[in-house]
Amino acid sequence: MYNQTEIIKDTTNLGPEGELVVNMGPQHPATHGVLHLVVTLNGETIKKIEPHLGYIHRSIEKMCESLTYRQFIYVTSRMDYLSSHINNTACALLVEKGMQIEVPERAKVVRTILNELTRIASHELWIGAMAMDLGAFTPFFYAFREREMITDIMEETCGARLTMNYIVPGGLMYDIHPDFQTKVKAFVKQFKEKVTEYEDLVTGNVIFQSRTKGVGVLTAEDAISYGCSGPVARASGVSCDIRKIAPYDAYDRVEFDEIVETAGDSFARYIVRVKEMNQSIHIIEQLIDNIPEGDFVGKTKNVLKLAKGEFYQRVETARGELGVYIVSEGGTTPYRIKFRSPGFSNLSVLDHIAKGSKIGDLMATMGTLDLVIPDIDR
Amino acid sequence: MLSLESITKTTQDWLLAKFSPQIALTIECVIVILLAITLFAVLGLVLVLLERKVAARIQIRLGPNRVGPGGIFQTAADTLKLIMKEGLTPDTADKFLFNLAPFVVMMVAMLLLAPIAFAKNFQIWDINIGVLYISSISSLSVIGILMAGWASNNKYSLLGAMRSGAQIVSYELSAGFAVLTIVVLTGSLQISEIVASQENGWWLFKGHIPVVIAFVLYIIAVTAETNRAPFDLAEAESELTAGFHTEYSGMKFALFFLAEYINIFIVCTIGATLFLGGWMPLHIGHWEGFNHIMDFIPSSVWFMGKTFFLIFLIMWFRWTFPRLRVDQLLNLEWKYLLPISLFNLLLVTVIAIMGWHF
Amino acid sequence: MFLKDYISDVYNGVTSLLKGMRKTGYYFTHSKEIITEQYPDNRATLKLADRFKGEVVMPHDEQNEHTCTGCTACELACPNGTIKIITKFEMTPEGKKKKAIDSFIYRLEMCTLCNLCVAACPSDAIKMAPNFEHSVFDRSKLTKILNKPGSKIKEGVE
Amino acid sequence: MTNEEIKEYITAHAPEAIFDETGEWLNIAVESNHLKPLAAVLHGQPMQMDYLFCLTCVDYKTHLTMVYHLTSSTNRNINIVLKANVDRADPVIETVCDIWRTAEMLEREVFEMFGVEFLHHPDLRKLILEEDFKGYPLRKDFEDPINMIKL
Repeated sequence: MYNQTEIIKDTTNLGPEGELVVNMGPQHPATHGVLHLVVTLNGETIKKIEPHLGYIHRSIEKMCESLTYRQFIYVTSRMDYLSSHINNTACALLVEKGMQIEVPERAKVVRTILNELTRIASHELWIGAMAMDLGAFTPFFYAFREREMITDIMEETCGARLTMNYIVPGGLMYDIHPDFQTKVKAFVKQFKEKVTEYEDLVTGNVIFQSRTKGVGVLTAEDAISYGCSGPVARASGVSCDIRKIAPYDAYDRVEFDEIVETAGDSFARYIVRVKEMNQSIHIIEQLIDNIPEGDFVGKTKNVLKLAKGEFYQRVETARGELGVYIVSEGGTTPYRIKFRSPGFSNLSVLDHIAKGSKIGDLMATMGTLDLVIPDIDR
Repeated sequence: MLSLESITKTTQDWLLAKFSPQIALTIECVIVILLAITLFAVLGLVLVLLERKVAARIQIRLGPNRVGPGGIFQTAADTLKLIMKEGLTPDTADKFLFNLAPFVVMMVAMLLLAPIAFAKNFQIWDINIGVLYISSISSLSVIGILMAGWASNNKYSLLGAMRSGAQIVSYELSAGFAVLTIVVLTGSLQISEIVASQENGWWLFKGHIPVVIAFVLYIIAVTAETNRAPFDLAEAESELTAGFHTEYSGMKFALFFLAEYINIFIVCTIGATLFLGGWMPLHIGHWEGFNHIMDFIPSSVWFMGKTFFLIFLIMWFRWTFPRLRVDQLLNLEWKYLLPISLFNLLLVTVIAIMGWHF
Repeated sequence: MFLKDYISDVYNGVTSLLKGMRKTGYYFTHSKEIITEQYPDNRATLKLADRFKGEVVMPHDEQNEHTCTGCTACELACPNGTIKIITKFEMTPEGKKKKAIDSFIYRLEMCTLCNLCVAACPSDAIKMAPNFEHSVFDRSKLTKILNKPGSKIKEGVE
Repeated sequence: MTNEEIKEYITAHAPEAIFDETGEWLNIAVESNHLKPLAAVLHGQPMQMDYLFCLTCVDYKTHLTMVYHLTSSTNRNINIVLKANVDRADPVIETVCDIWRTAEMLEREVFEMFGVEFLHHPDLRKLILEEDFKGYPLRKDFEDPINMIKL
């Protein structure tokens, strides 16, 4: 731990060549949480960015070592809280894979719909926060209006708005609400109407375009080398959608496009996410009328025990590839669990792509990387 | 008829009858100062509330609605809170400059009030170089901001102040050129004469397209000069936390905040005076009846209506657009606004010489 | 050509800005689009979803009877030790000893509202209630005893 | 490329590699000092394992095992798990961050959580924990009487 004098020294001293060293965060309006970036500046130009993590580290990996295979799922909602359903799905899929639990079709389809709704909600929040980083405050409220409909659907069916814990090994915790389908259809209808607003306010705006085009360019080679995934990598032309590579749940029976842009700049990342929302809507439309009847949860033993061995499950969250790696010794709790979080790898690229740009560009770059700090810190 | 003009006239006559001219002038000065301070206080309260309400409506919210009916006392409550807060001065700050800066900014805003004609024959100081006075004084506000940024001994403040310096210095140019177009057309720097020249129609209407362009340029330039979004780089919230006033709290912060709104008010009054005819009512050609009805509306209402329309426009900008980057901001000025305004000024000069305007 | 690009740049820029202003202007003039919920004022009409997980409650019927057998399935299912069940032995009229709950201690401040205890309960004795106004001035008030004083287990529940 | 071909190719370059196909993906265990050369071989043509998507460490109480999950960006269906045991008392292994850049941050995390020292790492400092934190939290024998609550 720092002592008091060291902190003062740290913040007032200049860098080795007389540069300005600015601590952005842990409390800063643009770092969305408690990310701490030590930014070395030459005037307005960024020379170096050094992330300091750990302000919200809860040691989820260690915690999970003492939780059973039913219990550890709820903790993962707190990792990337914006795609908690998808995190839960990853864990449930892993347990199902490890124990060969048969998941009913109904559960698979509902999970897919919920995952896509979560993805839309996450991107909606991102689009608002991103516009706010760039100084446009109003799109935030418009984006939240649509997101509110999703959280209402979640509240009605799963009983919570953010950390749902609706997905259990074998299927769902309880059946969907009778109004689920009508509500989702109403959402799809409203979303299609309102998505043009973002075009007017954000996408087409000349200021927004000039702020994001050519800013924070990430090449495909770097994206691969830095282990980027999700929209960040896809904007650089790297095809990496786990839903296509290793389909899980009902993704193998729906038709959707993997959005790949080639520019690799902030605007491309923005476009990828906006188009992804439309693809998610497309997936939901295919499934919402075809939810099969039947059980919502498969037969499972009361006490879940994973066989001795190692298991790895990948899913595509809103931010990228989430991997759950479990080493099991055959007991009721994981021996070692590792979450490969998409945000961690995406953050590591920040220094590389923001170097040499202006402070204003850092906000655009950081905004489009879509960092969720609990996901990075775990 | 009771008007601002008759009130001032009666007051002056009465004072001159009672006292010697020097004392009368002193008393008038005191009255003016008191009125100006009152106006500022009221304007601050009204404009902040207006801004919050406009923002709320645009953002599909209700806005402040708890303190008083419709939240009209919200800003008064906020002011009370700010007065009661401790005015912190950082340990390593340059204390004298740190405490001086908000007053410099505020003083500049107050000085700008002098030559503005609020109503028919209702003006503090009808100086014959009114427009020049305004453009010279308004460029001083950057000193206060630089002072605040430097004296805070905070890196964010320093960056914000430097941005602000670059920004105000460059946008002074196009604001000046936009003002010059009207000066060229009028042939006078005096505010009262500029207003008088618009008796048969506002310059915006009778000056053809070049004046419309000048008006647009003026609005953009003054938005930048008052550090308002989309040009609020000096206090870019998501980048520099609060820019040059990061370290300020309590009433010192409130002065900055107030000065921002007063500056908006001042530049909008100038815009209204130059382009929208000041206190002149709207007259359309030879529609005698219509013109007559328009004359019944008091001149002060006309003036305030025009000013608040411009203020609303600037608020509308703020809640719609993202912020520019610092180099793009300067690009916009030097590559777009300045060439356009130079060319525009040339065009207006030709129009003025040839007498093509109405 | 340079001049043409320049003018089209300016034109496109200005139209894109005006497009955005038209959108915000639309919302400014249409007050029916306002979505604010005036929370404490609309308490009477506020309707939460039935399934909303706000806190764990133990439903009691008119005879002050619940269905909790004290099997501690919920205690075992809870990931973070929120629930503590203290059992006692009661004498039934037939003179047999029967296990029953003395107190069902529920610590709301530790609860993550994951619903695992409700899912684990074999006799549906506890459920999630849609209450969300949990703020209190003293943290100890969040530790609740869910079974009402004097309550007993419903007949026939094993 | 089938598993057999991969095994053949790897055996040619690292004869002592031990293969394990019981899991979902092909596991390759090598000595810790042979890991770096093998990693370089895998990264190059024709395998082109250029996407390191998970790097972690497992504490088996007797030894630590570094686990590298690799895949190829051109063919995401080939996944390889690379493993190397390191000594628990003095865990030292060569860094792979000059092969995959993402390893730089991941190795820093492993460094502070397990105490594995990565040779030739450009910037091996603590990333998440405080500078003067004692102990390696994700090791099995880590005890923190204040902050760890045993249920």
